[in-house]
This record gives sequence, C-alpha cells and structure tokens, in this order.
Amino acid sequence: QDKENKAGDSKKLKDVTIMLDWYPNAVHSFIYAAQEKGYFKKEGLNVKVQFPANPTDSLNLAAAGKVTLGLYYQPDVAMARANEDVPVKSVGAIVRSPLNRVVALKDSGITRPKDLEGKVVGYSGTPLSESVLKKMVKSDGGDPNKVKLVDVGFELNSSLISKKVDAVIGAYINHEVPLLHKKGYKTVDIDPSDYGVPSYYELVAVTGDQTWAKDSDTIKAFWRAATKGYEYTEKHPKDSLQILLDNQDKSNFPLEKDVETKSLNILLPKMKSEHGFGSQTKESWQSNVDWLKESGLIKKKPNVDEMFENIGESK
Amino acid sequence: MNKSVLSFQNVSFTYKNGDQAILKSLNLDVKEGEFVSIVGASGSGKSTLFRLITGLEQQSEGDIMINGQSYEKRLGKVGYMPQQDLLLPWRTILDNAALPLELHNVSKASAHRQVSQLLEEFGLKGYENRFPSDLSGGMKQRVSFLRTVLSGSNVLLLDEPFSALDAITRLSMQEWLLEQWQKRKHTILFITHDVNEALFLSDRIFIFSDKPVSHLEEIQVPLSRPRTQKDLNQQRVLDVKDYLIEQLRSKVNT
Amino acid sequence: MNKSVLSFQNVSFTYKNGDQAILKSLNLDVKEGEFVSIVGASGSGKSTLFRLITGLEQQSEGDIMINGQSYEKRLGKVGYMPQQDLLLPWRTILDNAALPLELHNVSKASAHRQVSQLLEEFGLKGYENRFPSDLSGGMKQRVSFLRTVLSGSNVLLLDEPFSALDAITRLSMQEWLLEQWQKRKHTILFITHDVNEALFLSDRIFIFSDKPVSHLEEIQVPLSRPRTQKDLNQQRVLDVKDYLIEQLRSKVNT
Amino acid sequence: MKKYGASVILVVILLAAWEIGARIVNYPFILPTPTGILTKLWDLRMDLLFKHLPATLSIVVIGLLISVVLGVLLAVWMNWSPLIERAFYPLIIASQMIPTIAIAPVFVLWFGYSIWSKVIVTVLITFFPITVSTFDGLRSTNKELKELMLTMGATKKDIFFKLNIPSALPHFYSGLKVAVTFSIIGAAIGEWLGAQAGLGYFSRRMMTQFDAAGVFAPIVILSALGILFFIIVVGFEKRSLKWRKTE
Amino acid sequence: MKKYGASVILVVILLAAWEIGARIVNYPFILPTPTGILTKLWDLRMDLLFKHLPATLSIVVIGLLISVVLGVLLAVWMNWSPLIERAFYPLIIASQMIPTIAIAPVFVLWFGYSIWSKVIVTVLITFFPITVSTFDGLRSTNKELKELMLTMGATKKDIFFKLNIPSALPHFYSGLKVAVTFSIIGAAIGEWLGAQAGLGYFSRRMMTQFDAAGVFAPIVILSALGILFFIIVVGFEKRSLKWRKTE
Ligand SMILES: Nc1ncnc2c1ncn2[C@@H]1O[C@H](COP(=O)(O)OP(=O)(O)OP(=O)(O)O)[C@@H](O)[C@H]1O
Ligand SMILES: Nc1ncnc2c1ncn2[C@@H]1O[C@H](COP(=O)(O)OP(=O)(O)OP(=O)(O)O)[C@@H](O)[C@H]1O
Ligand SMILES: [Mg+2]
Ligand SMILES: [Mg+2]
Repeated sequence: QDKENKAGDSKKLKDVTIMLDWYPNAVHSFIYAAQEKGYFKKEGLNVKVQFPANPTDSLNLAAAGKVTLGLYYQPDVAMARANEDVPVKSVGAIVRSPLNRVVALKDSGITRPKDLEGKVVGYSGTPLSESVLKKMVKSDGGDPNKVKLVDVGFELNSSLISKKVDAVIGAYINHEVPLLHKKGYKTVDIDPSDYGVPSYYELVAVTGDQTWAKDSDTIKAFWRAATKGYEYTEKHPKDSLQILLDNQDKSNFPLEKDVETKSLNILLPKMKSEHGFGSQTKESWQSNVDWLKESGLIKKKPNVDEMFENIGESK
Repeated sequence: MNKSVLSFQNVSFTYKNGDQAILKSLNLDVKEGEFVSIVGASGSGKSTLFRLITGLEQQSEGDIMINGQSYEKRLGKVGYMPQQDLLLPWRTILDNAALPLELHNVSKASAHRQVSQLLEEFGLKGYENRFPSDLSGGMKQRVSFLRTVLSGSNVLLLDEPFSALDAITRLSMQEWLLEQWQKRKHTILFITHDVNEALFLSDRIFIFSDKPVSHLEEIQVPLSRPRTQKDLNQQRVLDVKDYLIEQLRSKVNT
Repeated sequence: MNKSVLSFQNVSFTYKNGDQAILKSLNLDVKEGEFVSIVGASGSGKSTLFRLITGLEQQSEGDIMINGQSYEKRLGKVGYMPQQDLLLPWRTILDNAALPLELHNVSKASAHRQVSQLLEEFGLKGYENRFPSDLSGGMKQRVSFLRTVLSGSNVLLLDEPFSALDAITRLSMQEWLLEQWQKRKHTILFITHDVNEALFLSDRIFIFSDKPVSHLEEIQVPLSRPRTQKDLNQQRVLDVKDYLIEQLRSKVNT
Repeated sequence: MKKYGASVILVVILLAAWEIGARIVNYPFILPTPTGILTKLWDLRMDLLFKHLPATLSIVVIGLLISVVLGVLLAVWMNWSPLIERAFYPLIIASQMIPTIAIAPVFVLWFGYSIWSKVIVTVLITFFPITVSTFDGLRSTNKELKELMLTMGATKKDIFFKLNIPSALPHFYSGLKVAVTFSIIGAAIGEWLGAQAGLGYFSRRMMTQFDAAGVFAPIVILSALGILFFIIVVGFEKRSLKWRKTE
Repeated sequence: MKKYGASVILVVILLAAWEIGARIVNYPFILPTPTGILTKLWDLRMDLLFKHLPATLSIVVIGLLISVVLGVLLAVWMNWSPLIERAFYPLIIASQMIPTIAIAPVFVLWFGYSIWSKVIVTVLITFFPITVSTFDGLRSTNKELKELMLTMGATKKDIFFKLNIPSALPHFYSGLKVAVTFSIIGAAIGEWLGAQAGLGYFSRRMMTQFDAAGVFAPIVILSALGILFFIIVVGFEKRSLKWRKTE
C-alpha cells in the first residue's frame, strides 16, 4: 500500500509531504500517476500524501512548514496572504477555473441564488465561500443578509441530504454533484461565475515562504515530476484512474469508478494550459485581488508578486 | 414504682441474616419511673434489645408491651438516644432539638417555643443558633438528650450515651442526667460498659449473659437517692461492683 | 528507683502561634523504672509535655534531660504511643510493629525475627500477616504498644492509650500493661483522664493545674505491687481518688 | 490575597515568557503574544460579548438545567428503588468509561445545526457527574440517623426531605462544580461540530483565517465564563452549606 | 453476576428498543441499528483493529505515561516545597475550570498531523486529574502518623517512602481512573482535529460517507478500550491496595 515508503533507496531521497485539499479523487490522479510511474523518485523525491482533517489545514500546515506543499484555492491564498500575512505562496495552478457550485436538492424549489433568501446554506467555513454566496445573491437581486450560513466542515453532502441545510456552497461539479446523482438525488447546481463572480484557479499548490526559501529546488523538482504525471494522465486517463483507484483510501473514502471517470473528463480540460502545466499569470492573481478588495474581503492592497512563483512556465 | 411501662413476654429474636438467635423467650418488666442499666459483653445483644423496643426490629415471637399496650408498629412510641450524639450537622441546635416535635407536626413556632423553654435548663442557652460542630462533646450529648426528652415519650432508651466523653466530663454528665431524670420522672433504660456508671445511676442493673439471652440476671443497687460519687465507696456497693466486673470479664476476651 | 531517666529543669514553652505560655520554668524528675501518670483538665498541656519530651517541640528555656543527657535533637530518643492506635493501615501487623526497627536500619529479616519473638507475649500470635483493620481495638493498642516497646528506648510515653476502648476491655488492658511493665522494667509516663486508671497503674500521679504550668502537684499512690482492681476499694485509695476528682472537676466545665 | 501571591507571580512570569518567546519566534499566525490576544479581545469585544457569548451561554445554561433536572430525578429514582438502582447505576458508571463525546458528530445529523445538537453534547457530558454525585450523596445518608428518625416516628417523606436531601447536598454541589466546567467544554466542542455563533465556533473559525490571536481571544472568555460559573456554584454552596466548617 | 442482572436486562431492552426504533425510522445513514453496527464492526475489523486501534492506542499510552510522570513529579515537588505549592496549586485548580481542550486545534498548527498534536491534547486533559489527586493524596498524609514516625527517629526520606507514598497511592489511583477515561476522549477529540488514522478519526470520516454504522463502529471499540483500561487500573489498584477493605 505504502509504495512511497519502500525501504532501502528512500534513504537518499528527499522527503516531501503534500497535503491534498480533500480525499484523493480524480483531480489528484496526476500525483498518484507520478508516484506510481516513479517520476518523483527519478527526481530524488520521496513523496508522502496526506489528507486534511479540517478544510483549511492544507494551507495552515503549509504556512507553518508542517507540510511541504498543500492544495488550496486561489482566492483563499490571496486573502490569507493579504489579511493575516500568512507566509504562503502558490507554486502552481492545477485546476484553472472554478468547480465550485451552489448545490440544492431539486425538490427544495431552489433554482437561483435569490431563492436562498431565508434558507440555510452549509459551507466549509471559509470566508471566501461567504463572499461568493453573498455576491451571487446580490447580483441576482436578493438580500444576502437574509441567507443563513452554517459551517458544516466537510459534511457538505451529508448535511444536504439529511436536510439539515437547504443548500451548500463549495460542492464540486465533478465530485459531490455526481455522487449525489448516483445516490439518486436530483440536484440544482448554480455556477458562481454566472452571478458576477470572476473566474479563478480552483486548485493551486501552495508552499510556505520559508519552505520556498529553503527548498525551492525540491519544489521545482516536484513540479517537474508532477507535470510528467499530468501528461501521463492526459494521455492515459483510464490507466491513471486505475492507479488512483488502487491508491484510494478505501475504508475512509471509497471512490466510485463511474463518478471518477466523469470527474476526470470534466477536469482534464480545466487543467490544460498552453503555457505549461501549473503556469500562472499575474493577471489572474491581480483580477482576483481586485475582486476581493472590491467585495471587502481584503482590507489592504497586497503585493501580488509575493503570492505566487510561476515555476510551471519556467520549465 | 407501680405501673409497668415496658414489658417483654417470651420475646424471641434472630436477625434475618444472622445465624444465631439473640433473644430467646425473654421476659422483663420495667416499672414507671425506674432507672435501669443494662450491662453485658460486647455483642451480647444490648443494642438489639433497644432496636426491638423502638420497633426498628420486630420480634419473631412473644409480645412487647409499652405502657401496657402492644403495638403493631412501635416506631415513635419511645425516646431513643444513640451512642454517638447523631445530631443533624446542617441544623442549628434549636432545630435539632425541635426535630421530634416537627415530626409530630407541631408548628415550627410552637416547637421553637417549647425548645427554648428548656435550653437554659440543659445548659445550652446562647447556643440555639449554633451548629453542632461548634459544640463540645458534652454539650452535643445534652442536645441529643434534650431531643430525646422532646420525643414526648415517658420511656427513654439511652445506648451508651457517654462512652465518647472523657472521664471527668462523663462524671458531670452522669450527675446532670440524674438531676434531669429526678425532675422529669421518665423511665430510663441505660446501656453502659462502665460499671461505676451503672451503679451510680440505676435502681436496677440487668446483666446480659451469653447468647441467646433467655434470662437476665438482675441486681438491685443498694443505694438510696440522692446519690453522690462518694456513695460508690460504700462497701456494699464495692461488693456489687466487684461482682459485676467479675461477671463481665468472664465473657470478654480482648 | 535510683537514677533519674527524665528531668525537666526550669523548662518554659509557648506554642509559636499560641498566645499563652503552656509551661513556665517547670521542674520534674522521673526515676528509672517508675510508672508516673499525668492527669489534668483538657487543654492544660499534658500532650504538650510529651511533645517536648519526644522532641517534636523545642522548649524556649530550660533543659530537658533524658537518661541524664541533654540532646540538641531529641527525636528518636524515647518511645511514644499516641492516643489513637495510629497503625499504618497498609502494613501488616508484623510490619507495623517492625517499623521502629526498620527506621533504625535493622535488616528486615532480623526485625521480623525480633517482632515474631514478642508476638505471642502480646497476644498477637497468628495475626502477623493481618492488616490493622482486621483487629479489635484492644489488639490494635497492643500492636501499638509493641511498636513503642520496640523503639528500644527505656522511657515510654503513653498518651491516653486506652481512652477509645470500652470499660471492660480497658480493665484487661490495664492489667496487661502492668504485667508488661513489671517484666520489662521500662519507665512509663502515662496520660489519662480516668482517675481509677491512674490509681491502679501508677507509683506517682502528677496533676496538671492551671496554665501556664509551673508546678506539678504530685501524689504518691498508697498501694504496693502487685495490685488488683479490688485494691482500689481500700479507704486510703478512695480518699486519694476523691481528692483527685475534686481537683480535676474544679477545672472542668463541660 | 497573600495566599495567592506566589501564584500571581508565577502567572506573570509565564505570561512574560510567552510574550517574549512569541516575539522571538515571530510567527503570529501560529503563536500569538498575550498582548496580541488582549488587543484582539478588545477589538472583537462587541462581537464576542454580544453575539458569541450569548450563543454559548444559552447552550451551557440550557444544557446544565436539563442535566440537573434529569440527573437529580434519576438519582432520586435510583435511591427510591433498589431495582432501578441495580439496573441503572452500573450502566451510568460504565458509560463514564465510554467516550460518549465521540458520538457528538452524530447529534449534528440528528438535530441539525440548531442549538439542540450542542445542548445534547453538553447534557451528555454533564449528566453523569451530576447523577452519580447526587446519588452517592443520597446513598451517603447516615443509616443511624435514618433509624433515629424512624424511632421518632418519621415517615418516608420526612426522611427524604429532612435527611436525604440535606445529606446529598454537599455531594450534589461537588458534582455540579465538575459539571459546570464540563459544560463549557461540552459547549465548545459542540460548537466545533457545526454552529453559526458561539465562542467555540468563533475560535475555530479564526483558525481558518490564520488568526491565532483570534483563536485564543474567545478561549479567554470561555475560561472567564468557566471560572465565573464555578464561583457562582461555590457561592450557592457556601450559602446553603453554612454549617460546614471550611477546612 | 446476579448483581448486574438488572443492568444486563436494561441494556438488552435499550438495544432492542434502538434496533426496533431504527428499523421503523429507517434512516440508516442517520440512525444505524445495533446489528448494523455489529455487522460493520465485523466488516471493518481488520482496518479497525490493525490500523486505527494501534494509532489511537499509542496516543493514549504515550499521553498517559507523560501525564503520570509529569503529574507525579509536580505533585511531589509541590508537596516538598510550600513555595511551589503556593505558586502552582491554585493555577492547576483554576486551569481545571478552563476549557483547555478548546485550544487543541492550535496544537495541530504546532505539531502538524504527527502523533504529538494528539498526545498533547491527551496530556492536557489527563495531567490535571493525576497531579491534583496525587498531590491531595500526599497532602492527606496523617499528621499524627508523621509525628509518630519522627519520634521514632525517621528521616525525611523515611517519611516520604514509608508514609507519604503509601498514603497517596489510593488517591493516585482515583486520579488515574479518571485520567484513563479522559485519555480516550482526549485521543478521540485530538484525532478529529488532525489525523490520518485512529478510531476517532475514522468515526468522523464515516460521517462524510453517510455511513452511520461506520460512525458508531469505532466508538464501540473506543468504549471497549476505555472499559479495558479502567479494569486494568482497577486490577493494579486492588493488587497494591490489598489492605483496603472492599466497601
Ligand atoms: N443488622 C444486623 N444483622 C445481623 N446481625 C446483627 C445486626 N446487628 C447486630 N448483629 C449481631 O447481633 C449481635 C448483638 O449485637 P448488638 O449490637 O445488640 O450487641 P451489643 O450488646 O450492643 O454490643 P456492643 O456492646 O458492642 O454495642 C452481635 O453478634 C452482632 O454481630
Ligand atoms: N500546635 C499547637 N499550636 C498552638 N497551640 C496548641 C497547639 N497544640 C496545642 N495547643 C494548645 O496548647 C494547649 C495545651 O494543649 P495540649 O494538647 O497539650 O492539652 P492536653 O492537656 O493534652 O489536653 P487533652 O486532655 O484535651 O488532650 C491547649 O490550649 C491547646 O489549644
Ligand atoms: Mg451496642
Ligand atoms: Mg492531649
């Protein structure tokens, strides 16, 4: 099971921990592919994958230097950096556009953000989700203050189907939604970008400033291997899905093959970039910062250049 | 000394979980106004006798008559004062003494009045609102005795009331008890291990011999009243005392 | 009765947090092999005297000599037996009795041997591996006394050792104690509230009068040895007893 | 006051060491300074005191009330019937060895994000100390005192009100003191699992904002709340147990 | 056995009511049946027993060991020096009124997902009962016994080993019994906050899977663990306190 821990040669290898944004699923195929195909090892890395217990742990622990890399969301990275001087920076954009949806069950009668007035919406406690939702309701002509938000941690689906909340924000079009469908629930999915929220990188890899200063070579090496993993995934989606399924955390988080297949289909185009896997643009960061500033999520004007290292392109 | 206030007629008793009978068709008779002491080896059944009289235990055979009457349920018919003072620590002296009145549904005001009248006599004036923990051993025993008196019964059972007091305090309490008894004309049954105490206080002394008790040896104390401690130095008293000690020691193995 | 084993020379003492002096230039002298009882009102300072002798407290003035010697640190020089039995509940009888030997670094085996030899004499045979909670009050006091004897000192201080026992058990313990004393030739200081006890046991009786104690009234017990309880009925003893009771009662208010 | 002098000095030393240490480490989003926490406390005082404190307080108070009522009733019932005692008491004791709190997440499923899921968590961890101590108190009733009252002709009711209840009171208060501090913990943990307000919720939320001072600030208030509740209980205890000599 | 007959019957009744109720409600993802939980337990036995149980167990054991060592040392130190006592004791008592557990999330930041963040949580909630009870035990040493031993010429060391320690032992065990049950709770809560294995972690993870039986199954094991630890401590206690009459 622990292929990454093969004894013997792992001695000379450099240890790298990466904390996923969530449980392993299709979006992480490239990491498992790189692992399985030995790309990491070729770069001299011993990569260990961790899953977070709390939604914000991958950013927190990356900032604290407790993990080498964490997967997180672009606007949240910008906010953490700008508001609390959390020393993290993005080193690669993995999913280049939003997957995030507001999801409600069909029979709830909710069809658009305005319908959320007077309803309870569950989210994972990130301030960004709050703002996104408010923005959506507002641009749909509703009163954001009439929406009740509840922090449900990771329990997005369970709180939705147990009817503890009327809708959730933060559910992914490639994961929660197909899962709900598979369980026989009909859903309404509302795309934030349809209601005034600008596009952003759904998933970026972050590292702590100190880690970057100390180990930028390691991170670059990681990225080279990850890129190969991505390329492999792109070429052999079936195989890499199989690798993922073999690596899944079955007892904790069993994956449904058809759901993940669908998911990967949605994901692959969103991960592709002509400037190289993971490349980032200053414009993307700047437009996000501007939007965040405008919606009051950022108080002071941050230095955008500090927020990312465009190592994907420099390849 | 005329009417019988307490009599046992062929009373037998065994504890439910005990293997040996404690009393076996025992007869005894106590007259009105008597002071009777009960001595006997430890475990011979003295306290058990009291538990039967109070009604905490029921005899398996025979009849127990209090003031000439046999009751189905004897609880509440006699005054009982246990070895330790057993005051309720959360009640003031006043409320402790008033407890039996309260239990007989006497109004609080009237109960307090009755108690207050007696406090001075019992040397407790000024302590009515103190808690038991503020009192010396002797005072606690006086509260306990006051409470027993206020039970309103003419028969008082005192189970080693003074055994926890030091020797000198004990002497004063004995004298004080006699005074109270002479004034109030109660009938008192008094358990003690102290032969001097029994002699000084009683009209008669019952000796509890081996189990099961079927017969009580009875000794008439050869002293008139009022008495002083010095009277115990009379030769006939000393003789009785030696006899008693002899009786008791034969049953004891420390 | 020749050598002095304990003497106080102008000893004064006040508790650090106490306002009143307890002893004020007190002199006393106890000879080898004597049995001295100390009586006195509660709080008069009897136990304090023992605390001074053992070394638990230090006199503020004067000299305390044990076996003719004055020590800087008196702890461990005399045997002390407190009122309660104070056995260590987690030690068997054997280990309890062996404690003073252990503290003097006697090997365990040798300590156990010494204790075992004495157990029969102390009526404790067969109980060596029992815990104190299995024993009766009288037996516990015998263990406690055995432990005191094993302290190895020739001076034993007993502070109301029998006050928690019932009257009959107490009589047997007194006789037993005398027996032990006569056999072992210890010097014993014995605090008691019980005048009969003091008279039965002692050669001399010290009376603690009002505080601060600067002079001890001393009474020679007019009895030879061996004694029996009956000897206390002699008129001269009865006279001494009445005098003692008079002395003590004048100081007590219950 | 002199009694606590050494403690106060120790606290000051510890705080100073923390302040200096945190400044040297200089990772404010992981290790805040005490002064940083105080500043944060002051900045957030309106939100903390008027929004989150009331939320937590109502959980604690409702939870405690339910525990006291249920706990005392069950204790009385067990004291009254030996059968009930034999059936329930071993279970209650055993359940204390069970990490009941671990099923707390399930309550969220059952009761949603309403106050009740948190109240249930609070009841769950405060119910047992109250029940057990009250019952032990009732059971501690001196048997001789009971017999003495019987010889005075006391009824069952007399015994219960004049003897059992006063005997149980000191134990009840011990249990309540434990329960009060547990209740704060229960409320905080309950709030972690899903809430919209409350000090525990707020503290955990500040984690997601990388605001360590903000994590600690509500905990300072929670602690003050714990100490305040404790003092209130001790006050009641002192009043109703005047007869107890302070050791 | 007869002693617990009524309890066993009650447990059976409760389980039966649960089973029937859950079947009627028929919301297995919110309310599992006991048989469902047992089935799940059996299905997951390998994972639970050989992956998650060892993870939790090592947290509990390491945490308890640290608490016992530190707690006893601090208690002895406080007993030895009145100054230390005056400085620490009030703090320790006060800290029990503080929901220290509420700062647990911060440990994840400090120690990451390593075992230490969970061990610290466990130590945090088990340290105080052990320290306080051990110290109270040391302090409970009978003063007369101490004086008696002094009159026999005992040294400080004699007093400590032959009197203080045996006197403190029953109190130490009481504290340990509390600590043992707390340690399980501490480990479970610690695992909620950041872990990759462990029974508490697993239980919470199952929430995400709408698998209520999976939520309860590890809790059954946690409970068994709590009871087992308690029994072990009672066993040790009985052995070393043979002299105590069972009441
Ligand atoms: N509730 C009980 N159940 C069974 N046996 C009992 C009970 N109470 C007392 N006994 C037994 O009955 C016998 C008499 O006990 P009792 O208390 O009457 O003796 P006593 O003469 O008062 O002794 P003491 O002088 O020690 O007070 C003893 O052997 C005792 O063990
Ligand atoms: N440690 C102490 N500190 C201050 N005062 C004390 C201390 N111990 C005893 N006293 C006081 O010293 C006086 C003598 O006490 P002591 O114990 O010697 O009396 P006692 O004669 O043994 O009395 P009893 O017969 O009640 O045992 C009392 O007034 C008591 O209050
Ligand atoms: Mg008796
Ligand atoms: Mg004394």
